[in-house]
Amino acid sequence: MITTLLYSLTGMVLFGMGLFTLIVHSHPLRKILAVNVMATGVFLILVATAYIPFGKGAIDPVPHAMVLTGIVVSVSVTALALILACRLQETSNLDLRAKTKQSSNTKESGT
Amino acid sequence: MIFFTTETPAWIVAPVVLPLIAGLFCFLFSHRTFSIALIAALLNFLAVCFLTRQLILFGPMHCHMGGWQPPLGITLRTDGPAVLMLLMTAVTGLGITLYARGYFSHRMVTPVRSDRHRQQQRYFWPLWMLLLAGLNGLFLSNDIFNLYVTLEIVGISAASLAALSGKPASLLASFRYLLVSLLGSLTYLLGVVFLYRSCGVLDLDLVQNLAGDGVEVRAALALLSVGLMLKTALVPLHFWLPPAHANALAPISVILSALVVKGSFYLLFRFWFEVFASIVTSSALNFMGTLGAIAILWGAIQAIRQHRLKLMVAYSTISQLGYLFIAFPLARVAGNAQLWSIVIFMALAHAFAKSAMFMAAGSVYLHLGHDRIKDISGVRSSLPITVFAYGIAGVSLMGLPPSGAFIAKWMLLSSSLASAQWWWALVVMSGSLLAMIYVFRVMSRFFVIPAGLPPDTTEPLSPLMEWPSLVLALISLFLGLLAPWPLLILAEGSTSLAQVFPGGMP
Amino acid sequence: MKTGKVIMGQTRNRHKRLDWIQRLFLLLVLCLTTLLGVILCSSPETAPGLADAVAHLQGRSGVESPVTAVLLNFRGYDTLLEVMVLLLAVIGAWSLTKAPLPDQITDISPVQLGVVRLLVPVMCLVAAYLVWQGSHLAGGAFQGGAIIGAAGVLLLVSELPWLRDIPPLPLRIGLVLGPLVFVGTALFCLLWTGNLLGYPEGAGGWLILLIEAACALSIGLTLALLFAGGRPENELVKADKQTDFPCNRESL
Amino acid sequence: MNPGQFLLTAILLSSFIPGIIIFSLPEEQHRLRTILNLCGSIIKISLVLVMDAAIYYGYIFEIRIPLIPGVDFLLNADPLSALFATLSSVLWLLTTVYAVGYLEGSPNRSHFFGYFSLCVTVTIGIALAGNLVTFLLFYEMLTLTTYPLVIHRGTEKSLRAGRNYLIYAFSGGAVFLFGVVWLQAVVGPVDFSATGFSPSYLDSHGTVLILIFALLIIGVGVKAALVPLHGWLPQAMVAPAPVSALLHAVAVVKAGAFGIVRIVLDVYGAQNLLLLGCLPLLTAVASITILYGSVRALQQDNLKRRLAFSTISQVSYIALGVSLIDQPLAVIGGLVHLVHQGLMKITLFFCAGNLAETLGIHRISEMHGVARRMPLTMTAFTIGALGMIGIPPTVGFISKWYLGLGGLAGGNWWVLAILVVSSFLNALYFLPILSRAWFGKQERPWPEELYIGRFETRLMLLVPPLVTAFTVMAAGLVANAQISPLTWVRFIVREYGL
Amino acid sequence: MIYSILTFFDIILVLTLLWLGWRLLDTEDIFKAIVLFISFGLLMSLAWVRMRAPDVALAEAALGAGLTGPLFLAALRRMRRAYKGERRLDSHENREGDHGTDPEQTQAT
Repeated sequence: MITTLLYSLTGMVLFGMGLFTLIVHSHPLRKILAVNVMATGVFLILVATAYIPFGKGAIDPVPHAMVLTGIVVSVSVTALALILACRLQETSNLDLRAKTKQSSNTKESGT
Repeated sequence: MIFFTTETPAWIVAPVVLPLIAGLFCFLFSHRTFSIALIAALLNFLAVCFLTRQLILFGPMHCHMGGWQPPLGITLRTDGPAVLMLLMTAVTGLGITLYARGYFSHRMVTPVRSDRHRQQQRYFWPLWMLLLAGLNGLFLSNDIFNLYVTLEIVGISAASLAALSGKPASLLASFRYLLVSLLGSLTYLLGVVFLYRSCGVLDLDLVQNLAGDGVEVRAALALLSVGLMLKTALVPLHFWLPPAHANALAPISVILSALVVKGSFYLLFRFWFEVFASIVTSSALNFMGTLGAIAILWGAIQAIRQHRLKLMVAYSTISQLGYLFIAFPLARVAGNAQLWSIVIFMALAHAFAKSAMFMAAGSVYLHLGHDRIKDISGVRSSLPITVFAYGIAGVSLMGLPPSGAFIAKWMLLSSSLASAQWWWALVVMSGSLLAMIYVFRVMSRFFVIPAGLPPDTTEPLSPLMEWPSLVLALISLFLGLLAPWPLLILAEGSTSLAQVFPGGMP
Repeated sequence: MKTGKVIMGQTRNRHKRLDWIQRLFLLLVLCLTTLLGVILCSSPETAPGLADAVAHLQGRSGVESPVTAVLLNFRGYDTLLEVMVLLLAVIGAWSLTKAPLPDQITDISPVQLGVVRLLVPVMCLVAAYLVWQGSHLAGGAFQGGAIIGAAGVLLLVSELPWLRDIPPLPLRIGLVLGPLVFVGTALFCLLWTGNLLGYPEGAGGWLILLIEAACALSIGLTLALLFAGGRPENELVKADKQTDFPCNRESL
Repeated sequence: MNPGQFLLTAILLSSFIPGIIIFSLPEEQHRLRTILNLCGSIIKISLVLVMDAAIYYGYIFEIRIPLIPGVDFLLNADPLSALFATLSSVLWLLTTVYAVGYLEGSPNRSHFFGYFSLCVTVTIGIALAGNLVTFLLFYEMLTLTTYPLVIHRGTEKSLRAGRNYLIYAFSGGAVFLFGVVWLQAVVGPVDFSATGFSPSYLDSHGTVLILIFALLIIGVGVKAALVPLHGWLPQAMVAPAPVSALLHAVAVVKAGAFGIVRIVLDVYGAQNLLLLGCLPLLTAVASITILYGSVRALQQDNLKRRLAFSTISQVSYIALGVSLIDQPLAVIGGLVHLVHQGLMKITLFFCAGNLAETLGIHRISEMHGVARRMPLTMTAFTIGALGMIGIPPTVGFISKWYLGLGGLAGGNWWVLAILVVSSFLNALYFLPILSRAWFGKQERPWPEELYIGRFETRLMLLVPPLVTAFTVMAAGLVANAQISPLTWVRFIVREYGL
Repeated sequence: MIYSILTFFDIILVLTLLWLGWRLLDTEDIFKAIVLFISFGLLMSLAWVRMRAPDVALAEAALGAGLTGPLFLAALRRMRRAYKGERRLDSHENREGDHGTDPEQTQAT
């Protein structure tokens, strides 16, 4: 009981910390890190919910399966977001180059 | 060996599995991807038609994946709203597939950057097919965690698609989109966790039965809603939408604006008025309605202020999504059936009209090489069908009769007047007028006869780029006259809304 | 340039001082977290969950490990979609960019090379064992796939050009193999028993193992390719020599 | 589908299908386009005449398609529909002929004629609408189909006019929609009927019903150019002359006026309105519009602007007539003016268009002695103008006569006063034009002599105004004949049992 | 007794997790943050074991720490390289751009 609560609250705090960082920090890697921490927080609550001390019965495997799914999803998204961030960094200077080259032919880039 | 009959519920999986396989093959093979996608889109359409027929003949269907009953297994089910959303996706999807073909082959003709264009075309098809599978799965799934996975599929493929143009602006928008989508999913997942804590089940029917009105369930609903609102871009959380939608390639803008936002909205609506209907309070409904009202006005005003056509259309999406939420506070008066019809009509009409409009905007962009509203004069004579489609789509967005949006607005107005909440009616009317301004601000530029001769530089657009938008616009316009059919499907599906499942353990 | 600034600029703003809107947001997040925490504490009694249901049906699943039973049998549909998420990440990554080439070809010490040569087969063995073990203990396709992926990463880090040596089609086949086997099995079951992923009586264990083996391979490949950071050089063979931005060709 | 439903559908399709085909025709297919247009309008007129006869003998036409509960798409032809439909279809034929001549050699003609045909389809739809929802549907469509015509020239000025037109029309449409929904929320679904809705709602919802009446009248009043809502009409005169004819005589303004008639007679019904007592409001607005329009017309030098203000004034006779609903004679005067005003105004606009197209004359100050150069056109113009003033034997006199009689019969002497003042003002702004044209001496060369040929202008421009001018005279001379607008209006009023 | 020892262990573990989480989100140096993230992931897998979720623990160790960490590091390296390219460009052609800010305060490694 206490253990469940303890870990659940930890998960909650991790979620909050991640959320704050996600919005306040502007570095893309930091944002992605924050999302990962948030996800870990959510998973922690979920697994803690299923936790039963030894000898008190079988553990519910469904949350574990859900967390496994969640981890895989989060890794995939993280990888994609990282590549996107790299690409963004790479194009920003290329775009600058292109712009300075043909400054007459600029198009309005969106907000 | 099992023999399938028309009554077999297992047909339900077709709209998910078909595009899924198509997506895999589109990725695997580098040639004939369009043919694979087109066949999949056609088969998907046929499958959805079949499901519709099945629904009308035999009522709602439940299909247990792997034969495992809830609470353990995952259930897919069809009911009226789900089938209508599937139909919307299938029809729009067919149009998008054709349009994208025209779009990419037109771009391939141009010699500059053909490398990049080939790359875009190469990866568009698998991403789009998987997105389609995810969306169909989302509309069909009856399992709250499975919905999370489908949301992720939709989110990731949508973000990848949004980045496909490779321009820095679209990369930035897409990065933001991906993060927002992730944030939304995580918030949603936290809601699922809260729900699982208090109910211990994942099947929506069981959740509906087991969820009391405890504070934990309320918190879960709040979290689920916030997550989905983020993905739906309801107004304070809308910031990511316009750049992502406007900077994407044209067929992708269509997908994002017409379909993707509808998925999360559909879920949100289902949660509020089906699964958790018993714990939703009036003040919460009013709150959502207020947000919707702000969205209508704010989005429309922003749309009027834009200088670029695609941005304008994107802001118009924000405004139009507001209409979906303004229906919430009328739930108490209008009743569930009426509410579903309002929302479904609005969603359908918007999907068709917005896809037509984005297609038209994309064609104009491709034709002129830009989409600055002040310089688009003279397009009327070179792209008559596109301009026509744009106009009809605009009419539909304004909610003029006989469009589907008109039916929705009619029901909105009559229920708000019947319940003496006339302020919602006022917002709806002013939203229509603002929509008129932004639609015709562009429309009138189309009609300007340019002073000099237009530079006749570009290739003529392929008919695949013009006709799908016109057909979709016409569907959206005449949806109002076809209203009895959606209503029939909705009525068939409504039994599932009341259907009670035996709860507890098997 | 707006984008550059957004990415790399402003990184230190927050460290200096929180401006008022950030403070407001801090307050908001604090309130939210506290509220949700209080809700968690106020209802410590969690619902029984599905443990009994799983235990009840475990025997019919064909595997002994309950988690594997849930993942690949009871809720196999979730996992099917999840495998698609992984594949989507790869497609998304490939659509964005080519894999960057290494900075410069450095000489790898023979010791390192030897270690890698030794380690990689061992890791593959471990992965196979994990997949095999998944049916009754902790482990399974994801864990095994992760190990394979780690092996791939190791090879990439050692700058062994294995990625370039695989022709594009087999590479794609490798990526799609897991999902395809999964869907194929699901459809086979659909035809056989009338249920998507409804394994025929008694065949569950073998089919699950088949799916897991194929998926582990694909997942490993997927993860390694995600690490590589884009599509391989020889994907999209017909590509022109001229790139969009000639100034920075190597990073495209 | 019974023959009646078939006939209604055919009437709508007879202009819709040519319109769609014309859209897809290449720009150069002049001949085919003209043939399509003419065939369509001739077929339409024949079908409408068949329908008129059937209505006269009591045949009931109805197409009802339920959309959602409480909202039906309903087409229903009654004598009033027949009046408007006949007017529109006949004038459409003439306007088409005129437009073919007028637009010779100008760009984007396939669009123009496409929208033109759609516009008439929609107008007929308005005539045939059997309930407020259907009316609203076609009413909004009318705005949409006329907008491209208004901005057809594509100049900044026409864009501005078009924008104003849209804002006015759609705001009106929004108010109208609001009123319709509200009315339905109060009294349930209302189909047009001779008695209006059940009077049982009057006690409980009296005030609300008055408010709704105001909303509905404002909604249609925008198109009917009732006074505070008339701003778009004078601006819209930048459109080509056939479009002006369409706006002023065939479709738009007429649709507004027709809407007022429908709301008064068929939605609320005479009895309900008399009980509610809100008609004096309409009477007052109509009277103000009549006088205001005439006064403003006096100040205009631009010929089409003067005609536009004249329209504002004249159309309100219709509203004035039906607002005196307890006097059958006044109602007859109002209703028959629906036709008469259309005939006269279309003549005037045709002539104004001829002047502009042939000699480049846009201003009244340029018209000195123009009658000597274009005697036939000016004859037609004169007949139209005299009709507007109300000189017997033109049709204008008939309308005013009945209106005046109705006013007197109800003891409303001020109606007569308004008529007299208005006629005086009409004379004041028309007679100088006539005297200048006929008796003035040409002082300077014509601004821009665009056409020199055998006739005074192109034949296709000349025939339509002559035909309409002839009708203006003829319908006035034989007003009491078996077949005349007046007879038909009497038939209508008899049907309403007033 | 065992109960209290376990609880003590729990509290230590939780506090460490929170501290690591806080440090990794707050530390100025991205590289350090990533290293912290990897150790955070490893510690998490300890927590999963404690929660009797060995499958999750394995997955976390392999995926969460073992693969995500290197992914971040690779991305950081790539971004820095791109950024340097940008700097180079800046100094060559365009000095008025406002790119001059360093990505991180401290250049680790």
